[in-house]
Amino acid sequence: MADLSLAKSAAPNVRGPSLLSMLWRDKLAFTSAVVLLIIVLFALLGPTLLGELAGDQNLRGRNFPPFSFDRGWAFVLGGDSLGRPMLARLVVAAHSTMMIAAGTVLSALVVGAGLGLVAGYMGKNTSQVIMRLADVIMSFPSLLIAVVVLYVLGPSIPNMILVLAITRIPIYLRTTRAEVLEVRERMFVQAATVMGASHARIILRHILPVVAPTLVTIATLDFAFVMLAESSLSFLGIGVQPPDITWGLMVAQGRPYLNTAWWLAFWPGLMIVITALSLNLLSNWMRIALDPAQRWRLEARKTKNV
Amino acid sequence: MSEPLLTVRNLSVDFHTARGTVNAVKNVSWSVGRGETLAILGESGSGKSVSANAVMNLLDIPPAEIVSGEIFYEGEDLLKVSYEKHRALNGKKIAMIFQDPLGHLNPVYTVGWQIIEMMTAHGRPADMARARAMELIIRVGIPEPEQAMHKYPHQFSGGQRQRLMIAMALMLKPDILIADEPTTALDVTIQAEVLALLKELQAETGMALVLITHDLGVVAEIADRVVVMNKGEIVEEGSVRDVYHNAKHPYTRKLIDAAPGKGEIRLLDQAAPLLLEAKKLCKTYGNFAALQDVSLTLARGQSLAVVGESGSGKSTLARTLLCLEEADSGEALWKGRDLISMGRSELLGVRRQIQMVFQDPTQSLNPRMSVYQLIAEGWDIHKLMPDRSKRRARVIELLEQVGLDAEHVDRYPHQFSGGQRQRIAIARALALEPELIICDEAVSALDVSIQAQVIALLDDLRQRLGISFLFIAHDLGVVRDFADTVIVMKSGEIVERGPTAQIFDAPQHPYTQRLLAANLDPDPDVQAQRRAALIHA
Amino acid sequence: MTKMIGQRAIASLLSLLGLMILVFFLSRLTGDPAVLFLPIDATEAMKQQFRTLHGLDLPLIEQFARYVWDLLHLDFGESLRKARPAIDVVLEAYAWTLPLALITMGLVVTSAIILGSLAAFKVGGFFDRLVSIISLIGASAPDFWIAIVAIVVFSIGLGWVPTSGVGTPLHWVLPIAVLFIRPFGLVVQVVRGSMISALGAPYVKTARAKGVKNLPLIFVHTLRNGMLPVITVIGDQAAALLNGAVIVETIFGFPGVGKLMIDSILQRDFNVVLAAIMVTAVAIFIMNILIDVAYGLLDPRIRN
Amino acid sequence: MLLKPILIGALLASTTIAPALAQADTDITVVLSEELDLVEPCMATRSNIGRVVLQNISETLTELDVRGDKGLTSRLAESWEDKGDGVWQFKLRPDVKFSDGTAFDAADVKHSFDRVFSDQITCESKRYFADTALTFTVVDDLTIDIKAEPAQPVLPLLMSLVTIVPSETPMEFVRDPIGTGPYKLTEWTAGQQIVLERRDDYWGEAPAVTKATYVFRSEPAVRAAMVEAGEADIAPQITAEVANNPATDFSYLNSETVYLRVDNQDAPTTDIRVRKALNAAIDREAFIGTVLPEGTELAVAMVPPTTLGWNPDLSPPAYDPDQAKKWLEEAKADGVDTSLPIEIIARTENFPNVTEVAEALTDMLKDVGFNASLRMVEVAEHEQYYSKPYPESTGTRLVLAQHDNSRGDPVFSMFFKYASEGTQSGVNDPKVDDLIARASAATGDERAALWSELFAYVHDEIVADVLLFHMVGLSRVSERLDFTPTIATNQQLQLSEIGFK
Repeated sequence: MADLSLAKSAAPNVRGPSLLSMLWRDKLAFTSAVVLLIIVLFALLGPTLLGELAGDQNLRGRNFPPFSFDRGWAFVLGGDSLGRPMLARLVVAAHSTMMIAAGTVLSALVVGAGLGLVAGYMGKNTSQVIMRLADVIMSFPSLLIAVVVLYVLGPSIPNMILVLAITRIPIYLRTTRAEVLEVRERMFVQAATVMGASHARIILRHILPVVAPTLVTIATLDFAFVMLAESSLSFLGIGVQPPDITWGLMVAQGRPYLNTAWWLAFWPGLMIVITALSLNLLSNWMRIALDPAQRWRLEARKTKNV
Repeated sequence: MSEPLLTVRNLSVDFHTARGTVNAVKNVSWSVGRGETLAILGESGSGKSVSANAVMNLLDIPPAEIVSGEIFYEGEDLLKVSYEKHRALNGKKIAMIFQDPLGHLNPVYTVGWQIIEMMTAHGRPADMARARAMELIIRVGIPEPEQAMHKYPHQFSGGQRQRLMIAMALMLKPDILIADEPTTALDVTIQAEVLALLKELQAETGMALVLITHDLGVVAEIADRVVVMNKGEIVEEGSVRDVYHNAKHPYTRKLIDAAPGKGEIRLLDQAAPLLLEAKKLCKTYGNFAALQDVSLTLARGQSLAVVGESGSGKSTLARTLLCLEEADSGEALWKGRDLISMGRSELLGVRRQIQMVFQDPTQSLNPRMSVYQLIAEGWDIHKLMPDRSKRRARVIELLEQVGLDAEHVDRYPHQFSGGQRQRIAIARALALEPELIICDEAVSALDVSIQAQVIALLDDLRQRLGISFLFIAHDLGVVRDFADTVIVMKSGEIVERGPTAQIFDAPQHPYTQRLLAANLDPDPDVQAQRRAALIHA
Repeated sequence: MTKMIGQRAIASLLSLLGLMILVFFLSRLTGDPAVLFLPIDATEAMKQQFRTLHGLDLPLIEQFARYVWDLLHLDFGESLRKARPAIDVVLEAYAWTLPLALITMGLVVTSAIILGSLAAFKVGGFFDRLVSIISLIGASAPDFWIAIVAIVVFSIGLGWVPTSGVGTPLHWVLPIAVLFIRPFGLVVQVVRGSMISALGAPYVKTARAKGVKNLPLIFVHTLRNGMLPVITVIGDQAAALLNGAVIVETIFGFPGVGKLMIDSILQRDFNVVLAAIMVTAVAIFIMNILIDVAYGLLDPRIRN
Repeated sequence: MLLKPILIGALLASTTIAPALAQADTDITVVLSEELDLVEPCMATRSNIGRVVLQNISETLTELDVRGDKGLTSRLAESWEDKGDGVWQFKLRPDVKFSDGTAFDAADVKHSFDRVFSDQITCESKRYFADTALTFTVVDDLTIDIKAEPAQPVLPLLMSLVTIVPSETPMEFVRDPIGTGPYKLTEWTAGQQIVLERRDDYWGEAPAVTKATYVFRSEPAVRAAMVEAGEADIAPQITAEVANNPATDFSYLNSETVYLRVDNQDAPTTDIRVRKALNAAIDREAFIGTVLPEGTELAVAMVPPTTLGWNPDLSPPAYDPDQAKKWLEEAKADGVDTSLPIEIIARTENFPNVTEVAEALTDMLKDVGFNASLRMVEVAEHEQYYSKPYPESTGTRLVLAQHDNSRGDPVFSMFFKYASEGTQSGVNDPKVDDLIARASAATGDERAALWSELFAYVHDEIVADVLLFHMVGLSRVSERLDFTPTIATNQQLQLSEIGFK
């Protein structure tokens, strides 16, 4: 009889280097991961630490230019149109921004993927109904949803998530269904059927894990999309409303000052770009790192160095 | 041997992979002359295709890296010529055909377009190419050649696709044709035809043929010389007959010994109780009759083989017996109870008793589940072994039963070789202590040496545990070694049935006879005799 | 093929009906158009008069029945704000949106395919990284921001193009350029991903063994296969454009359907909203059918 | 395909970038912030329509002089007199022709009013005659008697709000308005532009502008950029942030007044000390030159200073946070629950920087101890809070709103905003009701005095609301034009007032 503990310790060796060390090796992906970590920390701690500072108005000291320490570190990125420190506001806004983006992406993912799994796995009729529903959502203008929800329910963050999530459902639904149609024909799904596995088990244990990487990739791409969509709604006056702040709202509000105080719209815009870029780079890396057939691309560098 | 046309000298190629650098081939040298057929024989992972790919400049660099070596053709080292020059040689002077012609033909273009492109890509006028393509399509025996030009690859059968590939390769009358496992995916009768075609064409054009294969029978049938590869190195080299009869290297010996179809034929135990009985099963898809009045019986502890070529309905039979497909009519009785009309919960109980091992373990094992999860899943489904603490020990026990180690328990399928994966699939089937295991081409994707081991394992399980087997296969050698009874299927019908010895020694139906005749024997002398007999007939 | 289109058309008609019911009732949840049409200090009697004139005082279900009845006579009702047939207003706007969407998508598809394919051919190379980073930055910058900066730079600073409006072909340059960026960023990524896997397919090996040159290898042999997953994404992006490019239309004063839609929603001009959504939906359904046809054209295996 | 002409066009045009529309020196382009849904004369009191239609296409009987101090002047009516008993007689200008060639007479005036009061068409100007019944008697072609019940002392002023259309005009919204004005509509491409061209047979002096093209851009930066790039000549309603060129950018009081409507019947603002505290908590001066443009004036009344009866003795409440806190404490000591939530309701896009203003207001109220919060809403929702019946709430709501009165008389404001029956009123005070009733019925100096008294009472005695600012409009005008925007530019843009340098 072999020793169990030995069997466990042997496993990583065959799997090759750990993900973390592979991440460290790809500097671009590593930087992205660190940036995202910082943004998540901002989102979690920002309002508690800097909430007070970010709301501190000073009308006469508005549009304070950046890169000056005259008014303390908080003003290093300048002050906004009400004289509030940009840096503090950016950090605090990370909270709502991340809430909305993550909330939207997650709920659209769960609902869309759920429906997609059912549509792909179940018979033709169920599938038809769900796909036509997706058509309806796709041709239903998000703006109307936004106005309906905001008018009937009010402009709160959960409602923003609701608005944006509804519009993002079809993409997950379609992708999931397409993948499921392919995956369910695979041999291991038949193998599970032969063993007597229930539909739920086949969907959740066998099909979902195979579809998941694609969904995660779309979700990361969507993250940026949602931040921008939220910003666009703010531009049209039907998005997040003060006193809540998001980067998207800050960009929309800073737009009139493009000539006179560029930093009002520039920094939050830059944050959106950085977040989107980091997510995409990391997800590109993850797609390769988690795919055994592609991993050598990350590996090759190492073997040359050693 | 005449002046060599193509010479590979001391070629070493490394692959950089996630698990470190792999020396794919080490100091490989071979050459081939005009009109000669060289076989490169080896099992999967032996590096037999690497040198051919290097000749064609098809290696992906990176991850591949050519460490050393030379490839001489017409006095030039192909590893040193410019990309453009190498490209101009490909197809024109050296052509290549592949295993799996479905994947290797572009699915979205007509075969006519693809064949013609072989010439237009090298600057020949399109009308000339069209005429030549027609000529070759007729030559390789495609029916209705005019229409065939406008069809897409998926509209042809496997054998036809390989013929089309050959036609394409021969468009510019190349000096050398490299064939990478050209018949592996084909039925035996088709394989024989394709090999015969290759031989004829070689005789007509005088080209050199480099044949990469894992099948000793193919080597015996067609090759003049053979190099045997193992783990990236050439272990044996010589004329086919010489190597077969006087193999020096132990690996070659092992390979030759592992070839199936040479053991004792087993005798049937008539007394065993009946387990499964099918009565007049019928199943049609549209106009296509997949099963017509198929009846069979299987007793406890016995193994029943179903043989037939692709499209004969043998897989549909398995799927119908497993209730994956619903039969149009007929009965399938499991211990006297009809499976087809059975209720859900009763069927769930039967599902535990009948297990299946699929052809390709790469696909039948969920890549995202560990070995432990794969094997234990059945217990979750059937609510067995509620004491989870004992499960692990039982999984290890099963792994050891199929010849794997305890330390494999937390690994994932992609970390195993093909043979090991099939063992995991068998362990998974055994976990539910079934009474019947249906094997759908369970060993046909495996290398011969592994194949022999798996067959031995199954045989052992049958004897020790009294499990019955329904064994679906197209490889007659394997069937001969394992089955008690054989059913031969063609176009959804059973054309012949009987004890194994009867089928092999005195086949009645012409189709059975044809199957047996097309089966290639690893012994070049035996194969030469068969060929002679076929020509006579 | 014809049968497939027929079936899809029927299914789409059902979707259209569902969409209409949904929009009809949802939009009426959002308040009283009389309040918005009339000034804040209008009397209740005036508001009532407005409602009576437009049948807004009837029970909701009766309003709906009337709407459906009119619709069956191809009458989409009159715009509450513009005193014109709603469908005229919408079709006028569509005459602008459609070419804008088509030209933009045409440019997006062509350039994304070329750049994405070339990037995929040498994965991880300089060109690949350059295309990735530029497209990602482009795709994650807020479009109204780009639009205003573009006006400041190209219209005022350099004087190359007019700031806004329509009239000459030059007027189209900035709106198209701004609209182009985001779908381009996305499609280029998808093309790249799809082409990477397509370039690994066995038939590519065959083509290389045939001695096919690199450009035909990428753009003839691989592209048609690699396009299949891309089409879905292109469809999604085109649908978004057909829905109207609200921001770009708003900033550039482009008289498209997006601007019309948001204005009508904000003013509760229900008939225009409904007509606009239905016309858009028809356009999107047609596009979806075209996509399925395109699949069939690209891939002979799914033609039947 | 479609791409080709564009590229060719781009090549051709890249050498000669001219403004989009080739125009004569006396042609101008006006870029407005919102598109016109209608070009309907009876809707001319809606500002976006008025800017194009009023006095350009269609004229009124009387006109209020906003450039000088002539008060009400004649337009289509040459003179008018009060005949007593609520009857006013108007003498019409002779030899006036509509743009379709028909002559203007008293029947046209009657028909124009019939149209306004018709129940087949929703004309906006009807609202000015809400409680007044008018009877029209055509005396002769050029004389008409108008009788108002009850008597309407400002009837001639009201005549400046109703445009005159020919008697053939149908009882529905028209798309080809016919008027007596110096211009006629020659092109209307929905979504793109409206073109007015000068009439040769206009009765008055021929204006300098021969042709005016109106285009629509909602983004202020784009409007300003268009004038800068020479694509447009006048861009009303730009924002302070883009108005950075003193040579072209004009600021002017635009007749809008921003205030916080306070519900005096709702706790805690029932208590006058709480209302005083609200007023004292706000540092009004801090807004000016920051989030609001320079030139913005502090408001002491609902109407701008150019209005009849405006009270020069009133002064804005001083910014005194300590005093505000004190008042709050006093109120609290007397049992007023000052911790009740106070929600400020503001409308997005109401005026430039409304969000900043609302945020700053909220912050200032919080600073002195109010439990204040901000809620930004869309126009339709704002309307629900602004007009009666007000929705229930814990605590109270302060509605940030903007009121426009460029008509010269407070009657258009005071009833709605302060009378106990007024639809947007937060006041229920018999003295206020009485003053409004008396002032509305009075004429001349008495009228002015009564309005003055009302302003003082509302502002100082009952502290009915939080009056904030008289707003400033900013317009960019091309340097080739000789034109100064006025307080009326919000409502109308008379092309005849535009000259060339």
